[in-house]
Amino acid sequence: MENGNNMLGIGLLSWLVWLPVAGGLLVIALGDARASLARWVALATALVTFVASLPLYGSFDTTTAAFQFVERAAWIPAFSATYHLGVDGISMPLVLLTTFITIPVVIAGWKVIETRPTQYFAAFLIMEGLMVGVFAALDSLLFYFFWEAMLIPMFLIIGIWGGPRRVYATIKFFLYTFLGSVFMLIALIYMYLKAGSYEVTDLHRLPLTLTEQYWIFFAFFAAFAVKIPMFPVHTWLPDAHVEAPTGGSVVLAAIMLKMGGYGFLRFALPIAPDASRELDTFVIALSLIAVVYIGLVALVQSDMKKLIAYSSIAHMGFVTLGVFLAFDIQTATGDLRGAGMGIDGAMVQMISHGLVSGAMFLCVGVMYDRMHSREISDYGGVINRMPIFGAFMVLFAMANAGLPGTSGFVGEFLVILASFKANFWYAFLAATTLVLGAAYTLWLVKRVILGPVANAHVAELTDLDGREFLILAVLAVGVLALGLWPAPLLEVMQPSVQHLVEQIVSSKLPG
Amino acid sequence: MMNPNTLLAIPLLPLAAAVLAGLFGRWIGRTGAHVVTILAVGAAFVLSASVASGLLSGETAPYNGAVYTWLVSDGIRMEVGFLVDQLSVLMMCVVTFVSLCVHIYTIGYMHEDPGYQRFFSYISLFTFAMLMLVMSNNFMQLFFGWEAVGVVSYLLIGFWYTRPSAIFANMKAFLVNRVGDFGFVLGIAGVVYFTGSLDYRDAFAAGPEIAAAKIALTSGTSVSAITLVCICLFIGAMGKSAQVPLHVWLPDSMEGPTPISALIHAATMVTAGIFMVARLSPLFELSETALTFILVIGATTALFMGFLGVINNDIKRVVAYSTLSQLGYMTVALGVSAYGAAIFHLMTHAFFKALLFLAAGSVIIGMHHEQDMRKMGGLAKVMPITAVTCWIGALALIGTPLFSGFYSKDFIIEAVAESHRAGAGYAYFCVLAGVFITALYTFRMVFMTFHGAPRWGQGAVAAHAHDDSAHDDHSHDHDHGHGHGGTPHESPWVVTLPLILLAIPSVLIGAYTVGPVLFGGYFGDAIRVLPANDVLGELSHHFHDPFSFALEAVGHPPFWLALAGVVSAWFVFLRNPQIADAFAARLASLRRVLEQKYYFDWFNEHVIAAGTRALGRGFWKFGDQTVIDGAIVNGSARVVGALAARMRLLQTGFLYSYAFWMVIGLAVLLGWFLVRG
Amino acid sequence: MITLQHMLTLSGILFALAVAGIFINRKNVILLLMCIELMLLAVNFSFVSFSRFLGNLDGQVFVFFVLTVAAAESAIGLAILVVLFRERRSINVEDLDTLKG
Amino acid sequence: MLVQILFYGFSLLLIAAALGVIVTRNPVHSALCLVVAFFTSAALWLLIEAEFLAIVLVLVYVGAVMVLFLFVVMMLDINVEEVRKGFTRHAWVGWVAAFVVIAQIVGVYWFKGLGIDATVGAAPLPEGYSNTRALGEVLYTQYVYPFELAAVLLLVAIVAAIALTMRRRPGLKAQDVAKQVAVRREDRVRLVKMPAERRDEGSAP
Repeated sequence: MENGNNMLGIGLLSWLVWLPVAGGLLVIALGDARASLARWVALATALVTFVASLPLYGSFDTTTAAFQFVERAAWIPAFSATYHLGVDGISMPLVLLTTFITIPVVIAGWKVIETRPTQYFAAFLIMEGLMVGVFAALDSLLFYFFWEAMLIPMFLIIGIWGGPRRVYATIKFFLYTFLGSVFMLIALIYMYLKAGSYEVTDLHRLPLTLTEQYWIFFAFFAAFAVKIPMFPVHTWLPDAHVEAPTGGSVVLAAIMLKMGGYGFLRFALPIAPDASRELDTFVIALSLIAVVYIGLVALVQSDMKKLIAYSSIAHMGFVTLGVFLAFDIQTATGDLRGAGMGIDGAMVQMISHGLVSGAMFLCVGVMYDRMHSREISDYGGVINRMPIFGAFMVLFAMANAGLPGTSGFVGEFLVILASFKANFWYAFLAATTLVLGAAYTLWLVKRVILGPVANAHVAELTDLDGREFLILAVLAVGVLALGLWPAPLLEVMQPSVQHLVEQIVSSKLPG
Repeated sequence: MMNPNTLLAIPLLPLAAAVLAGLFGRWIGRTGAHVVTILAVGAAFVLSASVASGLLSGETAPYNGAVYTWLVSDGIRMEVGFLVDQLSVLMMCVVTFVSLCVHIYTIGYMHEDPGYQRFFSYISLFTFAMLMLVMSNNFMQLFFGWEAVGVVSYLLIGFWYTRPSAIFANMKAFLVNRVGDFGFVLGIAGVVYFTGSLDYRDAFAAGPEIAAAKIALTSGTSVSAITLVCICLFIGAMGKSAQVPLHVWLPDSMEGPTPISALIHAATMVTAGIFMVARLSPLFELSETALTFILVIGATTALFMGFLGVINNDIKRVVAYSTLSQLGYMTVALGVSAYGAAIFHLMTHAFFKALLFLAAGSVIIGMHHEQDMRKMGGLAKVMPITAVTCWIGALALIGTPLFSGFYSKDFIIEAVAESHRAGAGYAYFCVLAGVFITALYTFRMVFMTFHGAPRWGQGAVAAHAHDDSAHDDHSHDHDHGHGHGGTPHESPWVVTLPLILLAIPSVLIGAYTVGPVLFGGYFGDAIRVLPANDVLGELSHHFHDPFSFALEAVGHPPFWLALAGVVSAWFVFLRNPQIADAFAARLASLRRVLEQKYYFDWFNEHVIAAGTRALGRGFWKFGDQTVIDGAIVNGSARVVGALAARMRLLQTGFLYSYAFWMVIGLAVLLGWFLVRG
Repeated sequence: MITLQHMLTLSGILFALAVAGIFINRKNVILLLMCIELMLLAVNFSFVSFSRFLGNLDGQVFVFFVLTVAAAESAIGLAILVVLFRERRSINVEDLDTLKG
Repeated sequence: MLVQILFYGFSLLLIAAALGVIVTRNPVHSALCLVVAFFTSAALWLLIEAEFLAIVLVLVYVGAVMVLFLFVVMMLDINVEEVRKGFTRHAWVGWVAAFVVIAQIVGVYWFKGLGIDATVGAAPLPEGYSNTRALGEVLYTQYVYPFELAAVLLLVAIVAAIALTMRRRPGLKAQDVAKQVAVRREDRVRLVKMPAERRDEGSAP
């Protein structure tokens, strides 16, 4: 359906994609000589983009599962690839999350980045546009274009502004994700040759044999599992996080990981439903391994960023678990009640994890900026010197541990409820996160935040300045709002999720 | 019909006060903080009381309605809503009343602490969370309140966050509670599985359905659904109400300030588990197995935690172990389907245990933050109000006839005797023996603290040489207002007023309410008991009025056991202290077991915690670093590198060799073209 | 009568000589460049011949472009050579093995 | 007949010149041989009536490229002896390669045929035919974009060649106007904040 959100003949989604890109180019053009102006331009761009994205929610039609805000134009006629954008209830929240998270990211880099500041801000703005493109693309080639293009700014962010082992981390990150996504390209080309179109909706309808579906599923799985990341292809994430600058970690955790989950929902499941049904136990097993195994690994980390990175993997295990529950629920109970709940939970978990992990990385960034260390053992009793910061940190830690009233609870709760329907042991293993998540997060809080002042460096810490307070406060409001009243989010997803459930349980095989 | 706005105001007032005191504490100041929170909690108490009187007088019907829709997922509507019936209104009154007393008491107890506003904010927040818990009409909100009280408890145990023992204790408390919540969530998920709703009403209605269903554990075996669900739910209660083996956090939680021990770790939060089981009685009634499980766990807790109170020298910890033991009594009552008795004991216990804690706190203030009973003695002369109120609390605790604790505890024992459930015999033994132990440790504490020769003075206070780290000193306790190193003194009125306020119900409430609450059908539909399990119904035939019941009690074993406990406490600890030492020497091995608290902490720390960490480290070092990163990721990179090292020998760097290879290629192509045709 | 065969044979011989030249003069970069010119000439020969004998003018257009490219190539090649000589004082190919793997 | 004599004569000369390019020891001689090769090629192209390209070949190659070659050869002080070393050692590889290539090319021409009858002569051109005009018509219509691109390519080549070879000599004293204009105050003036020094109280009168 066509909404009337056109300005200057350009649709809203196009604005959201290209406005940050243009802003980024403008920032680069300003140059490091005018860095302070460039910062304001970057912030203004991020703010304007966010405000511009609000109508996506405001005038979203919650009664339909169809794509909205659709734009379509010829792109590469030779391959019948189109420039086709649009959002539904699944992608719209993710677009909003993207535009929202960019604001704190820009503010977080305000003073800290001293080398090539304009390029830093430009990289984030351009990445923002490309990420919106990933979520909004309805043409799979266009999706692939955004998907890969987005790697470049991230590659640069880690590679230029990263820590001491940044080269190893960037290459690992790049090779991992690239290896995954080339398989996806092959799958897309194969389906293009069969369907004659790159349109996502055409691919959804494309009939495929089980063997074809297996191959296509594995191709998508390679791309998305690496991105989420799932066990055992997760090891790039801790390295990338540890070396990335704060803003990079935030975007990586808050948005980039979500692309994997989004990919499963948009591509792997609807395109290869029968293969997904056959392989769901495999994916669920990996998800549960992520929850338990990675939870245990997170417990023993001595590097704060690594710990949070591992906790991200464990949390994303809930996403894949929730997404793939539908088939087992259908087998176990004979109907589909609960399947939507799993996907709802996965979606909420993605949004919530975006806010919470972003905030956690910002918190670590706040400390790193002062102490230049990420080692837990270098800290202790931070709250004595930074009480306001300590309060925020405890709040976000609680959200990370899935405390009710914070956003972290909603997704986990829904997924556990849904997984009980599939199998008691799924729920049992998933629920271990209650203990493990609390254990590693609170132990971190205990060692870093609480206790007596540990050393002279901690004694010299100063509390948050206005800039830091602002970004953490904004995120805290988001975390609490989503935790206390998630209904508005669930409401916009509902039709799309129901539609998706129907889609994935209807077989593509003949007969 | 109750006014929903009134109900909404009851939890929201403390929340608003907490936000005000917490976020704006710097602007409203110390006085502002306590005025705001006390007014809010007081208003909540008054409103609760008015709701209660309306309900009890029959003017209004129980309320059950939603406040707002939290979310709708897959057709399941999750709401925040209130169910205010006889059960919850009772809890609301107890919570707000004890909270009010603790608020007032805190003014005196914390007046020199730099975190004054923060403390008031926390306890108001706790009141909010606890009210949300008891007023909930659905599992989601119950879990919300459940976790919220947990987190406030976490914050409060770690209130003095610079003390390593405090921040260890609060993490331990939270994690042990999380183990319980693990089961609780599974239980909730099970309820949702069968009923498709989180509402109590729907869950209770679907009870028989669940009872008929089975849950497959492996492909071959399955268990009764109701048993699994109920045991899972009860595991949550075990965490929160500190039942063996998830009790380990409660003694350590005494690291928190004393008002907190009274409010959270004696009167309200720890009873949430009891409340929950009573609330969900329509489900628990359906599973005999689950109730037996509850019964055995409760009985074990009741007796064996009492033993620990006998050997501890920290005044607060003695009271804490007594709390554990009393929670065991309540659980036993739940286990024999005497839910009413459990709630009744919960209520009386809330008053007299809060009283005991606050009295202990008063002693601690008077002793300048000294908690070791071996350094007290003879305090009754200098702290008369505290001593008297403490005696009242102690008498109530051991079940002296006519005191509130007598009625509640005696009926639990009677109910166990009536019950025919498996394990009831064991439970009967435990609760009876528990009566003696309770009297023993309670009066050991009373005698060691208030009577005998003073062991303070002589620089003992100033020296502060403790072997026990669990004393209640502030970071700067040496420069507080009243004379340091001087003699103990009676506490100010803000401390003693709550003591007196709590002493009154500790004496009276049992006699006044036992008839209506236990036998008058007070709970109505709030608690459901199957006719076959109705032990309280049986007891009601023997009950005529509280006073004759008290007289009859003289002929029953519990009375004599309690008396024996008091007498032996007097004889062993006051009259001839050397007897205690002789016992200690004779039974050294037993004593070691008790001092090590049955090695639960040792096991948790050295086996569970260390094992978990070792497992995590193993996974990380071996799984992630060696196998995945080492062998697969970097291994494939090494293979490529090694291949490339071979291949690169072809690249001589000389122009002509490249040209040569090109020509060779050309020749081969042309040759192929020629030959292939 | 000159036939296409004649011209193509001549072109082939020319190309082969240029190939041989590359092997023979393996040390002198200038001579290598000259041999490349010779190869291009051979290719141009083929183009022109085909174009003429098959009556299609496109071949000659291509020769035109090849000439253009060859001119550009030799200009840049010689410029590189000059820079190289300035750096190394030598144009011996065996001194130039930075591409060695 | 005359055409055939001329063809064979020029062909032999061409092959001889090509041989000269690859075997003479002096690069200058090689370059001169190459010039001869171009001239004879131009003559051969004239023989098959490709006049325009024949003239272009002479103009561009002999006039420009070869002059450039000679220029470079003479400008660089190359040790000829050093360069010629190893001439004979690998010569046989060259000759074998050359032979193989010849055999293959000829084989392709003669045995594969490619569907072309290569034994016939060229069709006579119509009256008034102008090779230059015909080429121009194709070049400026059908091939106009490639033609423009070729022009750009040449321009780039010129720029590149100049950029590569131009040397900035050190010690050259000249004003850089752009730099002077772009200068900012911060580059020239530094404000230093210093604490006010207090006169020593004790020594004050």
